[in-house]
Amino acid sequence: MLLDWGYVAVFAMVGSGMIALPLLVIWLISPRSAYPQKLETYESGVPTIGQAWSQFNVRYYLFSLVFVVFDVEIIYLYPWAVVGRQLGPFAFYEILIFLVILTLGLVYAWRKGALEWV
Amino acid sequence: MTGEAIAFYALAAITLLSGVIVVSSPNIVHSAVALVPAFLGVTGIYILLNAEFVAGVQVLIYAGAITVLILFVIMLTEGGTGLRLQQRNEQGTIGAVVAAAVAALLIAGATRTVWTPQPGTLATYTPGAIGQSFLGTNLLAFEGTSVVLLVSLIGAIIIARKED
Amino acid sequence: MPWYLELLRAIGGTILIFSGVAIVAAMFGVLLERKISAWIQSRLGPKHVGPQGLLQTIADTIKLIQKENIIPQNADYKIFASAVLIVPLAALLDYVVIPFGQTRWGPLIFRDLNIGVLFFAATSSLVVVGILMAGWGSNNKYALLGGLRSAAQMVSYEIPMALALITVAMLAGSLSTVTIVNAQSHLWYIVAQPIAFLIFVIAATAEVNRVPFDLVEAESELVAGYFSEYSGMRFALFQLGEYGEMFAMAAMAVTLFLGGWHGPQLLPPVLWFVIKLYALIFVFMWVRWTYPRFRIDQLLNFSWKVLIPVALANLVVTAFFVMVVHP
Amino acid sequence: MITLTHYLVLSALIFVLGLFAVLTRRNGVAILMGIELMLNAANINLVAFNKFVAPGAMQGQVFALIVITLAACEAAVGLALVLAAYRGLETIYLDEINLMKW
Repeated sequence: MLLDWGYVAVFAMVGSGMIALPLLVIWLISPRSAYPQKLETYESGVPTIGQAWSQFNVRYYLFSLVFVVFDVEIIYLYPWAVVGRQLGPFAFYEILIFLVILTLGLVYAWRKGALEWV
Repeated sequence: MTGEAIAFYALAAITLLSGVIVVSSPNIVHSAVALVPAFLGVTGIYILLNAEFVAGVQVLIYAGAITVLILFVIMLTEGGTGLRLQQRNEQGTIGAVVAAAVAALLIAGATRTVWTPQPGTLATYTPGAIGQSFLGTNLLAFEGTSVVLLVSLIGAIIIARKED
Repeated sequence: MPWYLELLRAIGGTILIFSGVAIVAAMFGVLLERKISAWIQSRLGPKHVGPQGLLQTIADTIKLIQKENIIPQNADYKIFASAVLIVPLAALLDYVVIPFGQTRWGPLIFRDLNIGVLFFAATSSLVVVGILMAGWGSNNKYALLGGLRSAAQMVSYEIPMALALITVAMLAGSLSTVTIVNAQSHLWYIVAQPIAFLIFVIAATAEVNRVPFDLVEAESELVAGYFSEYSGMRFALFQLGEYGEMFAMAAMAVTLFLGGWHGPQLLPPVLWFVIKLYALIFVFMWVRWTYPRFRIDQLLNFSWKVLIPVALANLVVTAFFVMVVHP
Repeated sequence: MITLTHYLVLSALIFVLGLFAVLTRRNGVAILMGIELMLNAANINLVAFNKFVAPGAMQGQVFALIVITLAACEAAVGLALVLAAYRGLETIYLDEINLMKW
């Protein structure tokens, strides 16, 4: 098993090297003729106004919140799916309780309008 | 040095270095981004400990979901406007002393205790085995987590939504 | 095998996959897209570089290498630069668990992990972090808006996709992709699970930010979305990530639903895999040049109020048949 | 040879980093990040004990999964609190949230 992950580690390391390689190449050969206007933030050609780092709407948070809860729910479904066939009906009823409880959460979020983009 | 030792020290170095950035960076966005290599280093540690499934979950939940949530909240609250603010409170020295004391205590405890392994061969921790355990021995904990998830979803929605 | 041979094998495999994806997915994929869009819109498309414009992307790459390397002065340099590494790397990590074919010595796969499907879901979720970093690091309003939209969209569609993955894993009783393909030697899962297949393909389209889910980089609204400020080779690396992710999603759909490398004995297994892969890629491109863009509320509603309930119901019904009717 | 002690020392160091962030950071989000680091350290302990002390059992990994779940819930609720504080008090710097101290 560790050998498998050794392969994955090599993949990640050699892979980052291969992605960094073209960046090194352009760093070596790319022309440099920077003048201030070129380094400005692009804003459709007019002078940039202010920073982009400002505050955004809370609705993005509500979606990622519901997402995190459901993502966590899903990690329990992976091991269940693998052994379900061996365990038979019992596994089905167990997961049904689990899913019903979480569906209540989805229904709540839906009814409360957390899934509305307003 | 064996391959395992090299891997352990490399992963420990990645985790601790990015942990130091998380703790000390004056830019909160840099802290949040440095969480990703820290979590990935811990993922590697899980793999060294034969916990493949936990490692996969660590990447999916921590690196893929919690980091995104944290980045969202940073962008929704102070964004880049917090760069000029003081990020550390006046307890810096006390905090360092307390942290060092706790570290000394924990390390002393960990190195001086003799752990006697229980008999038994190393189980194969496949996803299937974890599923068996969840649907068998740990069934109550498994169903309990669904209630915790439901409650925290409802609570977080109530807290985060504007009062209408 | 001694450790240095294993190491050489791993490095060789990595280089093979990376250059393969760069050439087959990114370079050829871009050309294919331009040709197909031209064909759908009754144009000719690139025609001058090489026979029938075949070398167009190579010419483009050479052009991009010569470009100046611009980093906006307001950008957060560290985050701006590391996002370029994360997005393509996360996209290419998907290929670790994709079985390309079957040879005499075993399946042709980089590594058959025990948690294959979960690994796929985990690495593709890392792309979101890279995109948010790109959007933030650029310090550009279009880029940040594109990055935020993209993150909201990608996380929303991750859940129906994972539910479809789990449905298939349940039928095969394993998370390993090779086992899943082997379980389809008689019956492809698209026959048993047409709904899961549809959900997977729709979610995959959204995950790779393509039309009709492309409001992340909607040209008419956001310039180029999260990579507005990236130029030259950095732009090319984002394209590599995007096309690499698209081909990875299509390859995963082939693996999970279309029987992977299985097919009549006429052709070698690898060729079957490639044929199915390109058929799916063609569908992706056809959709892109046919449908208009969703609005963001429609897009999120579609995931949370249609796809997720349907995927959950599909999962429960399948589980009922697998565990109660035929245990 | 990497033993249990190595893992325990590593997890102690990660835990202390998280603790330091919790004690000294002003930003609510940064404190939550410190808590995430501490939970990760606890998880390393759980999995390491599972492998070295009770090799036949499953409990360590199962509870590591449950801790990850709770960490996600904690992050969701904690960050919602930060957002609510930001909306109500216009700051996420916890030492400035001192209305109850008066």
